[in-house]
Amino acid sequence: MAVLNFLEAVRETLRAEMRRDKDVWVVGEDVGKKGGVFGATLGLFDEFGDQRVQDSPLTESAIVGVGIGAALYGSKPVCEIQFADFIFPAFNQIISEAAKMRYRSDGDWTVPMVIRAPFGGGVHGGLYHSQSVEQYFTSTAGLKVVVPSTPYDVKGLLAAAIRDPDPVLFFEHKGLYRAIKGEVPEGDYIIPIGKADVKRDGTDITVITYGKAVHFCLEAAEELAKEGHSALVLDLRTLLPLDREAIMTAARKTGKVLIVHEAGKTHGIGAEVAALIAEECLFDLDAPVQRLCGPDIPAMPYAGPMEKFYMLSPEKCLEAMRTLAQF
Amino acid sequence: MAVLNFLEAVRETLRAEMRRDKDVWVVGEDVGKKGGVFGATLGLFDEFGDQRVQDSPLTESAIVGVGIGAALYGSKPVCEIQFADFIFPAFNQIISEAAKMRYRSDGDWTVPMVIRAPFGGGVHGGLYHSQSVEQYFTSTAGLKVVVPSTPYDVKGLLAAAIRDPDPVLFFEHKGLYRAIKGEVPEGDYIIPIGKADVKRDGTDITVITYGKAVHFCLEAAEELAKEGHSALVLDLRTLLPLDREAIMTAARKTGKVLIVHEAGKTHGIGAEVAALIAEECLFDLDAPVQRLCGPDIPAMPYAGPMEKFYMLSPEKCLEAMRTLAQF
Amino acid sequence: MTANTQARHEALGLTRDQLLEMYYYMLLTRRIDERLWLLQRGGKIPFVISPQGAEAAQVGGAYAFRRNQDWFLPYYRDLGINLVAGVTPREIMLSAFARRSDPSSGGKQMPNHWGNRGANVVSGSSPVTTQLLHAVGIAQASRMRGDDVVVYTCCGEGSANQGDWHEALNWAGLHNLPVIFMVQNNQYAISVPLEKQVAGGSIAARGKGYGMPGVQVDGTDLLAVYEAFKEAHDRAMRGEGPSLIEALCLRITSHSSDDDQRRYRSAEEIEAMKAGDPLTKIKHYLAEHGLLDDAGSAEIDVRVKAEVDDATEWAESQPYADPEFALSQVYGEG
Amino acid sequence: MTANTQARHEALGLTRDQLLEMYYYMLLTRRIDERLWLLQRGGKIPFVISPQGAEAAQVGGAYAFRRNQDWFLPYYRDLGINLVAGVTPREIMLSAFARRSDPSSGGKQMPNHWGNRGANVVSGSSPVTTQLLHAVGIAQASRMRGDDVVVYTCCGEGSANQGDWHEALNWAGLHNLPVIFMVQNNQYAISVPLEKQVAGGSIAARGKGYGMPGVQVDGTDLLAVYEAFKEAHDRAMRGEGPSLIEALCLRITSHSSDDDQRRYRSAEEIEAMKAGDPLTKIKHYLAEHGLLDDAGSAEIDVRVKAEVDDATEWAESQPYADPEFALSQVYGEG
Ligand SMILES: Cc1ncc(C[n+]2csc(CCOP(=O)(O)OP(=O)(O)O)c2C)c(N)n1
Ligand SMILES: Cc1ncc(C[n+]2csc(CCOP(=O)(O)OP(=O)(O)O)c2C)c(N)n1
Ligand SMILES: [Mg+2]
Ligand SMILES: [Mg+2]
Repeated sequence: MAVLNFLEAVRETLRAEMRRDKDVWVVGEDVGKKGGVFGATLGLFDEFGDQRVQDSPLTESAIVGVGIGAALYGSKPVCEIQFADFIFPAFNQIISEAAKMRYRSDGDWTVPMVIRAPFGGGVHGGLYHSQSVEQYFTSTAGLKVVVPSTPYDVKGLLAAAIRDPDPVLFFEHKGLYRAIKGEVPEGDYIIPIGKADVKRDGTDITVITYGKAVHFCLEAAEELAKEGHSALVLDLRTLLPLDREAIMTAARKTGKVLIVHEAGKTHGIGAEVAALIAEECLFDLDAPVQRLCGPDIPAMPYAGPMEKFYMLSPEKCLEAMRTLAQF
Repeated sequence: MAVLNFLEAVRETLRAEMRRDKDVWVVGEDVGKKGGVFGATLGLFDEFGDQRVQDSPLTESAIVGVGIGAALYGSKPVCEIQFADFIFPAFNQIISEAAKMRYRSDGDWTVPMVIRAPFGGGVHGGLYHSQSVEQYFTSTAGLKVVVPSTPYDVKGLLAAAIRDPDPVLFFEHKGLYRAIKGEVPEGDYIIPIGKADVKRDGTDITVITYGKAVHFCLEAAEELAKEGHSALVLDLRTLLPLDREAIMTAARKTGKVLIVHEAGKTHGIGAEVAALIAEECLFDLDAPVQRLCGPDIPAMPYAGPMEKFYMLSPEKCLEAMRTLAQF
Repeated sequence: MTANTQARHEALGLTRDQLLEMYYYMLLTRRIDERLWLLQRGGKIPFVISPQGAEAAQVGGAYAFRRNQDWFLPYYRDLGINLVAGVTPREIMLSAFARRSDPSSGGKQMPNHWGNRGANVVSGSSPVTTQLLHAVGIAQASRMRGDDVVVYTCCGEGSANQGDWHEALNWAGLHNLPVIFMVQNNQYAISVPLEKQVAGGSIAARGKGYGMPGVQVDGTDLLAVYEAFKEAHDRAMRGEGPSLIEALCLRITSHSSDDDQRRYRSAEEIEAMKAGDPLTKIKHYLAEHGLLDDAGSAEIDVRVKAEVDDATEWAESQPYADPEFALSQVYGEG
Repeated sequence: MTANTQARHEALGLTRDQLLEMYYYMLLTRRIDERLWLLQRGGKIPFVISPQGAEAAQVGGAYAFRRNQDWFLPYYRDLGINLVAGVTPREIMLSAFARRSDPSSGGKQMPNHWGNRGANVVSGSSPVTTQLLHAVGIAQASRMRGDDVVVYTCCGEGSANQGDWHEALNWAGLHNLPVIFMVQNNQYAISVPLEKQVAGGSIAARGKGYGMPGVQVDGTDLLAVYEAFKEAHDRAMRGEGPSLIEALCLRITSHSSDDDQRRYRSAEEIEAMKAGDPLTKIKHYLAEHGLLDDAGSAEIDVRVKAEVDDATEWAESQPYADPEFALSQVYGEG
């Protein structure tokens, strides 16, 4: 058992999977000698060489498109998009090709590929280095979308993603990279994609969240407990396919649901979670389904005060949780 | 007052706007001599010439990107994407540039542009000529997303879109082009973007829908009336920004809501509508919020029986409406 | 022909049998397509998009590849490529009729969106030029495994202006990958003519900017195409990297069954294409060189017709997938 | 220099005053950037990305354009372009400090994401090469209105491999638009060297494939750059269409304040750049031609320093926008 930070968990899982399966390779901008702009692939170039840790040209559509081709041939590319904000040039390859390949070929051709991308704000990144982009992908069946929140989850979920037979988008909140440390077992393990995780059990309110917000909500839940309210915190972990059962169970348990995410509220992930609850658990509810999310603006601004205004925080979570608990 | 079909309403509105404002021009694949693959621009080339009705090369990112540039200079491009399925190569230009220009420049630079695209299935188009793509755009503040359902609405909404100071995505269900005719007043009028429309008033259930499904629901509502249940049919018309007031009013009126759209259910437009209702109208509800949508598959299949299986129909709508009415 | 001048096909190392086989494939390509138009006009299938005018480019190109070893990422007109790669007329017809046993997609995809695992023909989509990047990825992965594979991929001249086209050629050039990029330049992208698509007018001229040869060839001349591809294929096998081949083709039909080219092409222009018909040209060559007499020609006609008849009838009699098949193959088994 | 040989700047029609102004802008560019690094190291601003090694390319290029008439769509290193276009040091500093009165964005955008309505500098984003298409659209719209406008746009050599780059050059070529595409080739895209970015190694070689001149120029040589741009600008004004100019530059600093180039460049390689520093070169030229003596040089140094000091102090003292300003300018007033 080692204590790793979130970024180290990414790197060590990549290393372990590359050692385990020689078909696994990494490709993206600056992943080679530099080891990635965040250091996620640091040292892998020395161990695996310039083919398996491949610097790509500055072309996201090609990173994904070449990855798809390689996957069609049977190899297992792990594509890195330098910032999630730069995934849009590859959107056509992801939506039209990766997501539809198995379906359109009746299973003859498949795309066992992972696309990793750091996302999220609060790092002085401005509009184009702060976005949450998960909601652009979750309406596309054929894709899987995973967002881990702890080093332990990173390892189990990234290993599962790499071994998955279908394309998996793996979004890493860059605000967690160095901020979050945790125990990571040394041996091989998998966390199944499509399963949510109760990160804290509780009885009064249910908080459904993912990514960095998990930590804010857990911190807020501690505070809330001191005020006498018990919060269940469900970490979705996978956004597509959603763990419908876990959501319904958690919602029914307390009858009061708050959904929290950093991405903008309207037409965000929380919308589907709330809709599912409104469809399946209506008569178990004791309060309107609440959402605490980023504001509906084009992207996160740069200047400190505005960035802070955008970002979630334990305080903002606590306030929303308290209001719901007192409803 | 003339009776036009849906396609003619598009064409005549383009013509009127181009006559009205010489800064308005049309650009896209085959929009010139051929008049567009569906004929939306037929005859405009002869009237306005090859600059204002401009055949583009086969490059969607450029159609939108050049359109953005032209809009920055003060002209008003109406970009045609030949099929909505082919809008993805332009995704980066739409999300990163068009949507964020006003915001990021503090209003100094703006993109008064329209992007028209035919969408939707039931026309033997298979995976890549049938998709509904609206849900890919609705989480991006800065954009507006409009989906008209009648020739009357086409004229008022397309004129509004062209005169709008911000980028508007205008999605036309290609299954309506020749199938739907209607009265269109000859004079100039505008239908405000952001306003939903009660297409049929009713008291027992509320059906919230848009696009081609509006017609299925209206037909089903006629049948349902014969069975003694009165359905209110709300046509959203604009998906971003949503008409929250109209949705809440319609939901509260009957307490029973069914949301209908052709696009896949999970993380679709209906999710936000349901979430809004679960957040704002929970105690007015007499039944779970229902959704009748396309299946959660990568896209619509081609062979007749599978395509039919995918598509909505008056019968499918009637069944869902009847079940809700009887709840 | 004088006795001591080597015929062009001989100079290229092609035997009479090989040449006749190429002719057979060209004819088969044409006749299948003609049948598809009939079926479409008769309401039996909704859609046709045609290789007519590109048969020499396709068959001449494909013939330089190794069946069951090389890989193919064709575009929607590439019927001839598929046939030479080993896809059968029955399989083509199954996909035209969208039947359950269509090997491309079980009827999920439109016709001409081929895919055939057995023949190394990779599943294709509609958005143009996405497959060029897949071709590059396949070349890269096969090289990593040490496999001896050359990859064919193709698109039209209009499509060659898409961003993915640029990114694919650049990537292949960087890694010196064994990919042959063909552009079938038939002067039109639906209604938009070459001069509104390709700045400067030459696709081949772009090769240099990616550090690879860019060759323009008469795509109606079977042997010229074969020669260009043979050379490119040899280069690829020698590890000398990718090639770009622009084949000047004709588009004899309208863009597809949804189009009417008389709206944007003059009657004279359409008429003028007859003279350049690649089938006429190869027939002329065969006759000129005494390689195929009338009887032999009629025999091939009969054989091709029988195959097309058989494929059509058989495929039409096959069942559709059940409606619920629409829900299948979204995800694999973990 | 011999008396009867015309100096290079004179041959180009540049007066001494003009040349000194160009030198001033180069120095201003360098000094502002150096100050930004100090501010970043001191924790006053979070981020710097640098024009060092490209000052000659930027100032020489920009100098061929007409201020307040031509349009500019620069990339993040193009500080020199902005200054010559008329953006003031104070405005630059406002954006570095992300203050409310930053003319680019009111503090919403990162530094170097310039936009300046008054100077015809169009708002830029981070995803590379999107602005090339905007440049083309601006050229197209201005021509439709009959306006006399030439458009500058630029990116790095790594970025020139993006799809949008291809689509932009092709479109400009098709319509013969007055756009000058510069690529500042500094041999690296963050850590990825030219040979892993540009197949064939030459951006200029791509011009031909778009029917436009592709010119490679020493981007550390102010006058060579000016000459290439002047010619391209003249061509554009004569209606002869777009040009592609590849300027070979240096990247003296790390990619940005988030990068450390010692991880992927040798110490010798980094050291070797000093010899080619464009500022050293132009100073040498000025001295050699007796255009600037030590006193004159010191005077410019003082003037530039005073401007940088003033801009820094003033900008730092300006207020941030209120937090709720984050909600502004999502949509306009219908
Ligand atoms: C990305 C994309 N945009 C638009 C289309 C619609 N479309 C299909 S074929 C075609 C023209 C293709 O022309 P060209 O590349 O010259 O090939 P050709 O059909 O002439 O062989 C168009 C515009 C498409 N399939 N994909
Ligand atoms: C689409 C996109 N992908 C990735 C990035 C991240 N990024 C910023 S600058 C850069 C390297 C650019 O290199 P080059 O084009 O050579 O310009 P230079 O910085 O060397 O001047 C990268 C990868 C980006 N800004 N946009
Ligand atoms: Mg063509
Ligand atoms: Mg560079």
